[in-house]
Amino acid sequence: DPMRVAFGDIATVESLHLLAALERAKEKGVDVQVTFLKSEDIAAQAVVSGQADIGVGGPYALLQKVKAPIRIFMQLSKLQFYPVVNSEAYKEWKDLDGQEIAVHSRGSGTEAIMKLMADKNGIAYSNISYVPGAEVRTGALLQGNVKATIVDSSGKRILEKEAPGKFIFLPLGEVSATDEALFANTDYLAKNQKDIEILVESIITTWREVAADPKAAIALREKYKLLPDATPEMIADIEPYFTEAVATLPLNGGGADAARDDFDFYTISGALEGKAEELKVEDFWDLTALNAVLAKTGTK
Amino acid sequence: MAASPQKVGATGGAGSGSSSIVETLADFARRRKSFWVAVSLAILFTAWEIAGRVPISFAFPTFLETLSALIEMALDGTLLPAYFITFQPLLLGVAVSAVLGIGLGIAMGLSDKAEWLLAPVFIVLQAAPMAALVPLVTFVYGIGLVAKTLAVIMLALPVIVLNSYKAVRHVNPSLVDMCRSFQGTRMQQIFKIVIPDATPVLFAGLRLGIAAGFIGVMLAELLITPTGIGDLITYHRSVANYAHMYAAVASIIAVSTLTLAALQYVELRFLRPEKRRK
Amino acid sequence: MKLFGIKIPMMTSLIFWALVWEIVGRMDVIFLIPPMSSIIAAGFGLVQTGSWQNATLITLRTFVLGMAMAIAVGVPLGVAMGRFKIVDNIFGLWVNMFVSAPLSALVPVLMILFGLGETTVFVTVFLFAVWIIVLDARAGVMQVPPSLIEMGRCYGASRFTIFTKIILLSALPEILAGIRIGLIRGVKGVVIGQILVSIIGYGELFELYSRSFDMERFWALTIILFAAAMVLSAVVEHFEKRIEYYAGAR
Amino acid sequence: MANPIPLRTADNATPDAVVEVRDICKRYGDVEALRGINLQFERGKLTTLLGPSGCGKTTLLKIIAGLVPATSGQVIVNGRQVTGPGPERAFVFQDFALMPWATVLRNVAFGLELKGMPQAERHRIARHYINEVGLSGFEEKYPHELSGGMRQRVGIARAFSVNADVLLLDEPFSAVDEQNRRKFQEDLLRLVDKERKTFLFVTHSIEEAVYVSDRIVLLSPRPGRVSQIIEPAIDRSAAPDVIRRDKGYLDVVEEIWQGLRQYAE
Amino acid sequence: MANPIPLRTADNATPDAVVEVRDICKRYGDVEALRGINLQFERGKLTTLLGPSGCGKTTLLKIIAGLVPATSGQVIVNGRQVTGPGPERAFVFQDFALMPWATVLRNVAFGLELKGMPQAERHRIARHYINEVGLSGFEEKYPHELSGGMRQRVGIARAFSVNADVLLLDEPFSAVDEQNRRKFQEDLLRLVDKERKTFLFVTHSIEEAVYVSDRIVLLSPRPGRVSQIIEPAIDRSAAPDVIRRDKGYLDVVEEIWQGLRQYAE
Ligand SMILES: Nc1ncnc2c1ncn2[C@@H]1O[C@H](COP(=O)(O)OP(=O)(O)OP(=O)(O)O)[C@@H](O)[C@H]1O
Ligand SMILES: Nc1ncnc2c1ncn2[C@@H]1O[C@H](COP(=O)(O)OP(=O)(O)OP(=O)(O)O)[C@@H](O)[C@H]1O
Ligand SMILES: [Mg+2]
Ligand SMILES: [Mg+2]
Repeated sequence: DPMRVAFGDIATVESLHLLAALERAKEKGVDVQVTFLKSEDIAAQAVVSGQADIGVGGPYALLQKVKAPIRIFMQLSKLQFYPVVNSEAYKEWKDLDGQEIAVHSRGSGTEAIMKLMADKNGIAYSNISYVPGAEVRTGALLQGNVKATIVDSSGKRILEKEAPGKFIFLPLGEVSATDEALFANTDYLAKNQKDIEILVESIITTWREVAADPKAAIALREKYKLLPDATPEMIADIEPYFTEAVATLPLNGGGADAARDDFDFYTISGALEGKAEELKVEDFWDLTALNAVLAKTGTK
Repeated sequence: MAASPQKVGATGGAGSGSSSIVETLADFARRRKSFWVAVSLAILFTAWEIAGRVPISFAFPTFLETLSALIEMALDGTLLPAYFITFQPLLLGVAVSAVLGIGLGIAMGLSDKAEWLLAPVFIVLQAAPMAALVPLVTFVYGIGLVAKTLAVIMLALPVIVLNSYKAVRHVNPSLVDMCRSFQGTRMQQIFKIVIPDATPVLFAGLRLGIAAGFIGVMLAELLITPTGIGDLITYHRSVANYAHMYAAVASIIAVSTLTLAALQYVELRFLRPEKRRK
Repeated sequence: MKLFGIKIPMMTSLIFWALVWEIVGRMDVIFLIPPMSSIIAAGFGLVQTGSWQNATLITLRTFVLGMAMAIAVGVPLGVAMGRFKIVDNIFGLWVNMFVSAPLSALVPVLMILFGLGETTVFVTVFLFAVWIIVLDARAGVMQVPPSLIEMGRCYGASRFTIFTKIILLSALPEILAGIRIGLIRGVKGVVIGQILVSIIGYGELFELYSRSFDMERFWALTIILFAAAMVLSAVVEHFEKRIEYYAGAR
Repeated sequence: MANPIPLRTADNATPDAVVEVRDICKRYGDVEALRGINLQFERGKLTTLLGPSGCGKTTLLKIIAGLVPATSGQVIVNGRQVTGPGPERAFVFQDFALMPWATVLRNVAFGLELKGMPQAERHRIARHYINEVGLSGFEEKYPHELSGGMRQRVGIARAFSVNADVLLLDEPFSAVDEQNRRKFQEDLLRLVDKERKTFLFVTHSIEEAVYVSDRIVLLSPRPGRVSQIIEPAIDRSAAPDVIRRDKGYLDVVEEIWQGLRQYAE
Repeated sequence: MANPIPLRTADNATPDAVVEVRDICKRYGDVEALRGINLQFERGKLTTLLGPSGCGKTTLLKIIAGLVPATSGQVIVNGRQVTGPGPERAFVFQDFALMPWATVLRNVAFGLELKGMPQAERHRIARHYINEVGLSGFEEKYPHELSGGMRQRVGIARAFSVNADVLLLDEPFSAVDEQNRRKFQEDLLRLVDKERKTFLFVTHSIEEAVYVSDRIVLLSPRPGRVSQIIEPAIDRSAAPDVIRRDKGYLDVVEEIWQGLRQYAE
């Protein structure tokens, strides 16, 4: 049986390293089959309903509620987002009191960050609108349709390039939480342990490679003929993107520490119910494969 | 099309006195369309319930779960505000499309130049998969009401324009000749003959436009930003409340069907005297 | 329209609009509207890329399968509804409901039932196209002049002969009209399916180009798709006209 | 009123009756269309049914054709009771009932095609009757390329080609324009004479009825009953214009008009 | 052929001509519909245009009405050249041209409504003519509630109510069934007599033409030309059934039939 992986997004530069890791897993004999879906929750739904084996995303809310036994088995990236405001309208966090902001989607990490910061700064938003896609929010900022939102690193770079000085990036304290992770049905994890381990190992080695040298991503693209129709602009974007993304790449696949950070973060954001201390790692994570691989590759 | 399963039950029960229930039902089936509506609804719901219980998938709730989710959403006050939000761009968009579309359609019907200039554009737009263009709206009009209204207009306007245009082109020519032969002015011709004669078709076009508008508003709420019913669908999906998600989907389909059926009733009842009685 | 006594075909106004587009594009009013000439240039580049050819293949495959299924199911169902009151009673509600229901809301549900990727898109195409085919086939069968059927009976035709030699042939123009509208709806379905659920084929390309603000390619792709929809319906319409010709003024 | 003696015979049992209608009643749900119809139709004669709109003329013709079942009563054709359509009866439809997708030749041969006759033979027969009704040269045309009158000729040729004994014609000329209709009536008389078949004819035109019929059955308004039977007894060997100014002819027309006038609005 | 003298007058310049048609030609693209028509229509008379289908009868009537422009030639009504529809001419349409959304009363008053006459007055006039055509009691009904014959009466009442000098009737009875048509013809004669207007009438029925007309213009097939003008000169004071068996009447019918027969298929 092929290993069916469901992405909650289309293939872009940002998923280049994951695509490369999947190619590596293929080389090692795992028949990986990738589907790109409209959004993360469709990917999660696909895993829940058994249409896909492995999902990509951060489905904490779903994990807590769904009847199906789904577990995260490795972290792919940590949240790295930049709250940003149009300098003509706002200058700092306090200015956002009683104002409207835009985030990715209900219960998403972006919403969590914005809520967390509102708490820290003692302000409240008048309304939160949901605009999926950091690119869309970036575009909306540039068009002036949105005055305050939160964007990703490539969005940040576009903003700095297109309109230097027009946007102010608001300070963010230490936030450590999962942005994207891999998850699967426990049943599937148990039955396909070997394949999962190959996958986890491929990802960890690739991550470490890219972290050591962001240029490696370019070489990987060429080696595996990924994103064949990428435009020159996209290709030019690879190196700067990964240079910045290195900070968010977990080199040890997250694990229990990441899980606990997530509990803290997502209980505050409201995606998870209950107290962070009372949540159990084993209700959300399956560490078997990750631990086996780390035993082999060592931790960094 | 007043689907009333309760009524069927009541009649079936009442008939059990003298004649047999079967006979009463058979008689009812012959006379009332609503009987068949009830039967086919019952078949679907049973099949759904069974499929949900099997279950086909964890993400596939049973009919009863969905129903209770629907009732829950209706009672806890999430459904009504959601519809309130969804209906804003829908009604706005349909209103704009109606005014603009009927105006343009009539202009195209009356003037060859307007026809030449505009008809091909709307023919292309109606045949084209507009869904692809909906995300573009965001770039220009952002994510608010304007963008969604525009999405509704994109889908509803071509339908309304083309139907109004056809309505005017198909106005009974001998009525127009009649008006001319009594020296009616061009304005009298348009307002006393062309528009009244086209009204039933204009209204039918409006109904189709509203159907397209429903599609448009759902696309907008699923593609631009999740609000209203679209938000209920995406949110409940993201937190795995599949019963609620199904309830939202089913309710929007039911609401649109009932709206369209009501409009059709109005159309037949008030606009087509010649079809009303027979 | 007539200009200087010469009849100008209606569709020529599209050329006029393309020119307007070109001018607006050159004035650089908004990045969404690049000049038509660069869109066309991008279109020629686009069709040579592997990803476009792949996407076209996938899109065509799901579209053709979905349409084939819609026709294979829609025509017999419509004919049965036209012939048998009981079938009409049972399916009438659903057909009338789905022909104008916002099926786009249903698409997220379809995935659960039909899986990821092409199957769901295939089902979406099917669902978008089938109802109108059913309705038109039904109308076609109901419109068969009763005297033609009585004529068949008079000359001793069996029910089967009447069905094949009279009813089906007589309903052919309506059936074809239904298929034509079904095709157009199917194109919409394939796009909606690809955009709303699985980002494959053209859906993926649309998403990619709009995210990277590659408007030339985006519009080139849109025009290719629009043109495909128009050409498809023109082909069926041509066929329809031939049938109408034989069927004469009914 | 001297020459033609309108016979008021409600029950004229002739031995040579090809079609016998016995006590036919017909109800459509709550509507009583026909009540107690008793009639005989003789071989080689043309009988016309005449009556106000909705009196059941079409219904009676269709009951005889076996297309519509009677509520009570029997129809006997050639001594056998009718239970459905049969090869000894052929119907000519008001709206022609031609298949728009088939050529004149195939339309005319359709009755034979249904019988399973080989193509060559049925085309030979069809061509014969196409020629008979004056349409030779139009074999490969489609119905929409013909005028109303020509289309009805195709319908008649089709009815002839199956060689039925009884031809049932329901307002065959009503969709034909007035001037061609006159010509058609003359052609019909020629065909009746030549083919020696039994014709049952429905029309609304009194002149037409009197001009073409051996016998006219007047029906009363719904529920249709036989109100009068008239035998014009006109000398058909005379030229058409002589017939049309024959006193007997005019008397019969006038008599029928006076009888029907009460039913007009 | 003694009594009625059919006058063959291609150019009978009468001083009292209300309508004069001079050298009218009409082409529709490649189709030549009318060629060189010269006619005069006298006040208070009913003239019928008769001819094979497609010969341009409707076209000629619409040119006179000013609804269709002639390719060449002139139409003069009451001494003034026609350039479009005018208040002295009213048209009665074959398909009635009633507004389905308006009551009988509003339909009849529509011509006056367009002129801007106040409601009370136009309703008074409309009621008068509704009564005249025998429809009183139906004022508040809608067209779909009426029979074909009644609908055509509404059309005629509407034409009368604008008090035009010339009434142009294009096959007004063709959608009315045969028996009611006869009755209608008698009513029309009564109205012609009473209203003293000029009627131009198109029909396909020879009997109808001869029965109602003072003068019959026979047109040849396309391109339509005047082939013959016949004045039946029938004594209209006689009872309808007497007229219908009048020798003169029958002779004219026969003569016209012989003239048109060549054009029938
Ligand atoms: N299938 C039917 N169902 C119900 N009623 C019917 C049906 N067919 C005919 N009728 C009714 O039966 C009566 C006789 O109809 P039929 O068509 O035989 O009259 P007709 O004499 O042929 O009339 P016409 O001169 O208008 O053709 C009419 O009142 C008609 O409404
Ligand atoms: N609008 C038009 N465009 C092109 N040709 C036309 C038009 N109207 C009429 N014709 C043609 O002009 C000729 C005369 O038409 P017209 O309708 O005047 O004939 P008619 O004598 O009234 O026929 P009928 O007896 O069938 O009513 C016909 O050959 C017809 O095809
Ligand atoms: Mg009949
Ligand atoms: Mg005409």
